[in-house]
Amino acid sequence: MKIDSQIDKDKKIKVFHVEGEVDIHHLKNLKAEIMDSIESNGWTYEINMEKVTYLDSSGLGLLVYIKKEITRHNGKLRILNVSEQVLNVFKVTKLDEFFEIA
Amino acid sequence: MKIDSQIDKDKKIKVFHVEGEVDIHHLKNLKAEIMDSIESNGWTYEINMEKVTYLDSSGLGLLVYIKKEITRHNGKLRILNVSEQVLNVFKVTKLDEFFEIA
Amino acid sequence: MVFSSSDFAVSERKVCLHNDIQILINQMPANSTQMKMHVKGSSETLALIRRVIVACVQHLNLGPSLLNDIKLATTEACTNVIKHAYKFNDAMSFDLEIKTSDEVFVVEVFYEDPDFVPEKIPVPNLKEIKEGGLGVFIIRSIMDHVNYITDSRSGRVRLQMVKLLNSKESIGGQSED
Amino acid sequence: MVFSSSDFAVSERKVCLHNDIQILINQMPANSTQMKMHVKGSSETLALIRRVIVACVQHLNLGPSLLNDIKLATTEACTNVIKHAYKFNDAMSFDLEIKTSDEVFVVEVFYEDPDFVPEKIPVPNLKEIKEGGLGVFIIRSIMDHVNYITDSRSGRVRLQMVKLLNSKESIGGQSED
Ligand SMILES: Nc1ncnc2c1ncn2[C@@H]1O[C@H](COP(=O)(O)OP(=O)(O)O)[C@@H](O)[C@H]1O
Ligand SMILES: Nc1ncnc2c1ncn2[C@@H]1O[C@H](COP(=O)(O)OP(=O)(O)O)[C@@H](O)[C@H]1O
Repeated sequence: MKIDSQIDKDKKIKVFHVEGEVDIHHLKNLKAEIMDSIESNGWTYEINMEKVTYLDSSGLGLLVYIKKEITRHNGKLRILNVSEQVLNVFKVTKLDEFFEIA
Repeated sequence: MKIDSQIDKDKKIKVFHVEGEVDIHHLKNLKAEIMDSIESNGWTYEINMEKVTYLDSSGLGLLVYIKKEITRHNGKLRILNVSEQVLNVFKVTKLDEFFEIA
Repeated sequence: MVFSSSDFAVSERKVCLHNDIQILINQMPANSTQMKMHVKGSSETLALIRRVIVACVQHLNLGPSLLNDIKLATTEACTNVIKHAYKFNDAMSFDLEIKTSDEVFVVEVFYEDPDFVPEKIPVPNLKEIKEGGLGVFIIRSIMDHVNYITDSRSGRVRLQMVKLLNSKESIGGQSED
Repeated sequence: MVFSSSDFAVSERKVCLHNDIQILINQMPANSTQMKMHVKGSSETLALIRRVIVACVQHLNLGPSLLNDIKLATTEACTNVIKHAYKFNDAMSFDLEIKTSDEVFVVEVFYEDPDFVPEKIPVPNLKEIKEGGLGVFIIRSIMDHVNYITDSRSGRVRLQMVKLLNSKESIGGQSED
């Protein structure tokens, strides 16, 4: 698992590009990277999942946690470029309705 | 394992494009395909190994057999585009000196 | 030995099929391919387990949706061993067994958990968004047969997960094969 | 049990190293990763075995030359079981065991061959070009330690093949790691 981020201060958008497999082994790093960057007010966060080749309930749980934290900071979370395979995990758990997946 | 062939009647050249892994499981097919096409006199046979991802002593043994048969029919055998990995198998057994490898 | 077998079926059709599946498994020929892995109870092992599953699935020429289901269910199962049964103590280890035939793909996980009562695994309420509690639900949703067998004497647990391969009418899960 | 151990060393350095290697293997931690495969004695199994080796080697982040050596030696060994010991009777089956640690990659093949006498395996004369007889020579050339253990009582054979991982001075074979 690898994570890179881009920041657009003017538009108040942070984009996280996640790459590789996300299972419980990678959770700590992913969580730290995203949580440490949550701003106090009104930002938009995008997680680009184009290169995520595996995601399971550990990853889903983290996304739920992150979304709740972001909402608490009046922010918005968008999940981008989800592969069919990863989307299936959202669908099985009906979390495709909870997240904004584009 | 897959094998395709091209024939140039004017130049008396047959090219065999072998693809995939060659172990003892694939020997019969490979042997039949090449042996059935050996002409009676003075042809050149090229085996293009560009897409061979695995070769072991079973494959080497077949190549030795084929080369002897081709020589018996006054033909020539050339082995083309051998990957480093496959070349190593020839080298370990010193058969890189027996074959014409280009 | 004292066995207690728990088998939560998500749909009624699954219940009917379970006896047939058990027969399929028992009838696997003695020389069919079996793989046993003995691995460290450490989360870095999960990636290796997925690689081995890819090896088996690709060798059988099965499609991507079957691959994804089997990878996911197996990882969820092993994650639970590491997290709940072993509480991230990687001095512990567990066993995995893969058995395949033309009809079924069977993954079994063998581990220690004297206190585990499969009947107590809560069924999540999907309307209530929580940060956990989805692993076993996912396994049961995407596999055709899921069975926890506990042995109170030894404290060993055997989790059996089965995917049917040839059935056009694959039940549950993401498979379209 | 009556064991006879045969260990043809290609170079003298190998002989010296063999005791050290045996110690390395014996000292592998109990929870290190082990994989056991029980497979049909059929040539189509060879591709699966290579896939599983790829899975293990990639998980350990080992380079391509180590991968190629281990794939090749293991296939040669299993080909001999299928061809010589089982004479292409695919009702027979054999076992494969992979054990890894930071120092060694061990592949063992367990099969039946009551008549097998490892000391009688001919050493090929490379100057004399023949169509066969190179498999065991290749195994011995590319692996760091090769050992056939026969048990005349049970007729079982255990072939142990070891690749050292960390040694800069990798002996024999194609490895440059
Ligand atoms: N292998 C196991 N050993 C012990 N308890 C388990 C095991 N698997 C599941 N459980 C119990 O079932 C609950 C639900 O598991 P699961 O659906 O995977 O979600 P989560 O792991 O996020 O809690 C766990 O919280 C745990 O109490
Ligand atoms: N597993 C085995 N069981 C029985 N005989 C074997 C085995 N491996 C090798 N041999 C014997 O050793 C000889 C050399 O084997 P090898 O070097 O692999 O070449 P080849 O298989 O082409 O003959 C074989 O011809 C066979 O007689």
